[in-house]
Amino acid sequence: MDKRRSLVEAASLVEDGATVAIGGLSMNGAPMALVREIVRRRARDLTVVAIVAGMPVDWLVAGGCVSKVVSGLISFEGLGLAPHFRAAVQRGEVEVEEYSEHTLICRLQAAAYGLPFMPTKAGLGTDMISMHPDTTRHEQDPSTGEHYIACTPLPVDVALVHAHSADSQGNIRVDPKLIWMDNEIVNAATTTVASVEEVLPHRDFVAEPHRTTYPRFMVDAVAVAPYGAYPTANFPRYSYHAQFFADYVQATRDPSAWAEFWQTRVVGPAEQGDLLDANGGPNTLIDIAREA
Amino acid sequence: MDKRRSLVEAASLVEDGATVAIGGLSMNGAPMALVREIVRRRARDLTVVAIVAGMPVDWLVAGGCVSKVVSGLISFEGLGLAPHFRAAVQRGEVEVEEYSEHTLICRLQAAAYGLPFMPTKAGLGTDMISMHPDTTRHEQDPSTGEHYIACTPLPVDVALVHAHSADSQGNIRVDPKLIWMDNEIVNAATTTVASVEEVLPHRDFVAEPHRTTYPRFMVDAVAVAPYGAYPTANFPRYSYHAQFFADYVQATRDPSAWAEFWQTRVVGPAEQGDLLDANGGPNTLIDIAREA
Amino acid sequence: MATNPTEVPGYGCTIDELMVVTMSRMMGDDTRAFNGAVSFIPVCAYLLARRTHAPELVWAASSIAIDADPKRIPESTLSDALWDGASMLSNSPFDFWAMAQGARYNTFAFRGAQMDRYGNVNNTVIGPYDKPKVRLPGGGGMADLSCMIPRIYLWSTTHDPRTFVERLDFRSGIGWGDGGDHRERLGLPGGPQACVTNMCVFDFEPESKAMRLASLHPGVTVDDVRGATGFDVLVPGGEIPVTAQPDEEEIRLLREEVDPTGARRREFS
Amino acid sequence: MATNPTEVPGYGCTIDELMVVTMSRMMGDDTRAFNGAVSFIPVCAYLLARRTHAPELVWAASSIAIDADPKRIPESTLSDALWDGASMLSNSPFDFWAMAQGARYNTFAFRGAQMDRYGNVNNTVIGPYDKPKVRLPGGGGMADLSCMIPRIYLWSTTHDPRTFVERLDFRSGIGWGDGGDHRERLGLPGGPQACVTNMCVFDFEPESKAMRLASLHPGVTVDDVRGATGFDVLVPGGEIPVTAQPDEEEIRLLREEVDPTGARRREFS
Repeated sequence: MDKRRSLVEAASLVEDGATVAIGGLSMNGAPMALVREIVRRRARDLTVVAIVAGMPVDWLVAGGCVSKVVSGLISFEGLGLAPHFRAAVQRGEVEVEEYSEHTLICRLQAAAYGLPFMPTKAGLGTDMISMHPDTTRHEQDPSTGEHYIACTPLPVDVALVHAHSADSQGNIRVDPKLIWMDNEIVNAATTTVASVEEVLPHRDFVAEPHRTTYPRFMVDAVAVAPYGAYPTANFPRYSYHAQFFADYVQATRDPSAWAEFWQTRVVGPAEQGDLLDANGGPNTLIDIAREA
Repeated sequence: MDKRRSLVEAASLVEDGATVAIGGLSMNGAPMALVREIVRRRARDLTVVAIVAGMPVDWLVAGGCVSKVVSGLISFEGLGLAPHFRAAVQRGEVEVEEYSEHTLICRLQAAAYGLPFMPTKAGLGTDMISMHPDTTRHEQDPSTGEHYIACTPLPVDVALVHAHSADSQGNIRVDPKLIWMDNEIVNAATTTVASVEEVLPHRDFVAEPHRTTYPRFMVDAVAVAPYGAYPTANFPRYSYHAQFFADYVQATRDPSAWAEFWQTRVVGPAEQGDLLDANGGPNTLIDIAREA
Repeated sequence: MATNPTEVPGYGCTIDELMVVTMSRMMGDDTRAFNGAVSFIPVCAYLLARRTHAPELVWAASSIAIDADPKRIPESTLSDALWDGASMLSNSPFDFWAMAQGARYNTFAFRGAQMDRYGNVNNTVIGPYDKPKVRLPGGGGMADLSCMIPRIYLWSTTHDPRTFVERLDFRSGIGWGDGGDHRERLGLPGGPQACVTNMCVFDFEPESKAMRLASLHPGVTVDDVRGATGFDVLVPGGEIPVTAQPDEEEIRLLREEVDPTGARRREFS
Repeated sequence: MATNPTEVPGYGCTIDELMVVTMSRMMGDDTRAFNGAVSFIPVCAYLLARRTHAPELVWAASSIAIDADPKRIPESTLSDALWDGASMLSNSPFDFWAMAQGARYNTFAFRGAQMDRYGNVNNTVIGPYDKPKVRLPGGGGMADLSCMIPRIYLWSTTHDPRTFVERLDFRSGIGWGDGGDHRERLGLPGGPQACVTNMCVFDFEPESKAMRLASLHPGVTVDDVRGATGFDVLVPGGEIPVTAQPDEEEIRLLREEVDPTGARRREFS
């Protein structure tokens, strides 16, 4: 079965009102090309699950697509706070259901594994647990009295991940297999949509099958998106674009500057090449190339 | 810190009475060279944890080293049952604490993760659970009523694994990273001893760090043992030696044939080269080489 | 090592081949299967189905090597010789068990030294557990996968009263449990769909979940099955169909491409 | 972007450098550390300790890249630019979280927008959770790792009453909890060992587990610390020592090798 789709088609699998989980971690490996298409088609009322993220959540919030964020941490790290996320939460427009990373992983695992809960010591004695006693229950083991947190299932409608390559059947390589918590969202999701830097012949997957990360039957659509994680990184091919983050934060300080920035440098460009062109073109590609 | 040891030194980390977990799966990747040294030094009263295994357990039982086997499955598959294991259990000399694969994995994970238990649906409604209600407790989730099995920790003193390569500091590569359940025993163990096909310069690990499987601080001793999984396989370098399994099973049918087989083809040979020499030499190496 | 299985009268094939083809036809494009140890018949069945009517079928050789296409079937169905042509080698605890628990795989076949009317199996001991008459290999992943995977298929190459028993000495893997809605009450998905033996095919009666005669292999009578089965066999009214004949092409593919060295006959030793 | 931290009078270094060196000296050959986001000071401390007195120290850059030796420290301490020279890139859920849960790592450093006397931290919200005055990034892995890792180190580059508060608006990560034996009662290992600020070093009084003044940076008085701290600071009797002076070699290594681009100063913006 040929799983290849255009970015527009792939992004359309995220329906309004869906719970969508976003891969990557902080400045690394976010499925930005897919996120951009979701913003461009003006999706609404999404619940966004993002364990540790920044730019993809800020784009979705800036685009008015989000009603709730289920997350461990949202920031641009040393490059600033995620400005639209922060402002929307402070205005009460976006709800944040905050978990810690591991309780979120455990909730995704419980959903993926069909279990009533996954146990962890994570979060004991913190407000992260007392805040949602139904989904992260503080329990004691009946036999030993040991304290633990029972993390209940968090089902996901669509997982969005960015990877290095795919074959036409939907086998996916993250290469090297540094998958952050992407496996957790793919395992928990009903539908998985992957963007990839390139499509390779199926025979390449057969030649080195240990490099395959997700098998075809767990992947529903594959969209080719060169530099599809831009402005985040795709290790080891390219790094994040620090200048984009700086310009982005700067632009949010002035509404008219922001409107132009958003139009010309985020949502306006039609294709991936246009997006890169609008953000410095070849000089940017040279800038984000990793040193060998 | 230089973690390199001789096979004899490395095997001596398994003390009499210890709980020792054995890596590999069935005909694949068992740490046979280490097991052989344990047999040769006449270790006693071991509790052997082996999720799915055959030959390593049969050697340890034949050598009189074992009082208990904690396992999911012990056989030579299409090549027969593990004859000494079977006979010793039927004579009541070796106790078997049988679990299913996943409940055993969960027990090891609970030990590794410092949790009172790990939950699974595995084993519900089977005698595998009713047999040891203290370590695999049938529970119901208080919130949903869902049934699950709470698998309690199974601590391990020493994990024995065979891998492809190491550096002198004890970083280990299983390459490709097809680790069966080896990670579970390494994570659960106080001490990890690895045999490896070869030691590589540290710079090779730095050049391709994504290929490292266990970091130096989880490994206590590394012993070089070329063909250290023989007569089991070390994918993709060599396959199991079917003829050895057949000869072994045949020899057990006659006590005098067995005594000679055991001496000349298992415990007698001094070094790895001698062992291979006693089992067909270069013809065997050609026989077990995998087709490209 | 392996004795030759008997000819199936009039079908131009042997009983192992009829069993493989029969099981193969139970699989479809939506089958996502894997195999454990000593599973020659189902491995042949998956490979054959993929070559005939179910090209999209997923099979993970040894639970590891997804979409493998081996040149031959080796003595161990957990062996790397089974992995050639795979498009993914999965990492056991992290990939395989995650997928099995989540029922990303939906099909598993197992056999046992003993089997009861509800398709529960024993591969642990004959006799008392602590002092067994025969120590068997052990249940392995049976207890796990019989709880995780919705479509369970059973097979046996030794249809006799020692195998098909009134009461198991040990329940290593669960079929329909105590029958009726037992699986459902435990929250377990699906259950056994069929049992293919060297004499017949059983399905399971929808209410009681007991084994029921579905078809007889050529030359086998209802009384033969009754005599070879240690529990009362449910026999539906009317004519019992004869197990369908394999096509010539199925037999050719099995003999020439799927299993040219006849590994499937190892189950008849 | 980053303001220049102040000079430490008489020490020939700036306050960021004194903090790094002070934290570095708390580490040993048995330290097995990793770092999260925005952790410039501890990352510098681990790298410096490995170059001076603790060559066997383990540090996993971004919790991923074990034994990394980066050429420079980038804007993100979760960035791949931090991974150069690593001997292992670990897979996050399967390797890292297994090792963290099992306390194979034993050292973690974190800071928060608010910190209380027991070393609990808030990085979630200022004001009420549902309608915050300031929405902070979130706790990330704080709640997890503060429960899993026995040796916790805290730091703050903004020692003032808004940071060191009587009562957190939200407890994102646990230090000594409610003090005393609270961690022990919850079954949590170890607890906070020290807190290094831009004014002083705190340790924790063994019984109450409350922050206690351990040393003052040059030019800082006990009253300065009291005035900058929103809770009552425990001050032991006798002379409070001055935080030890960095060696010239430590400062040289930090400036020239560990952090030549001065990423550590980002924490003083």
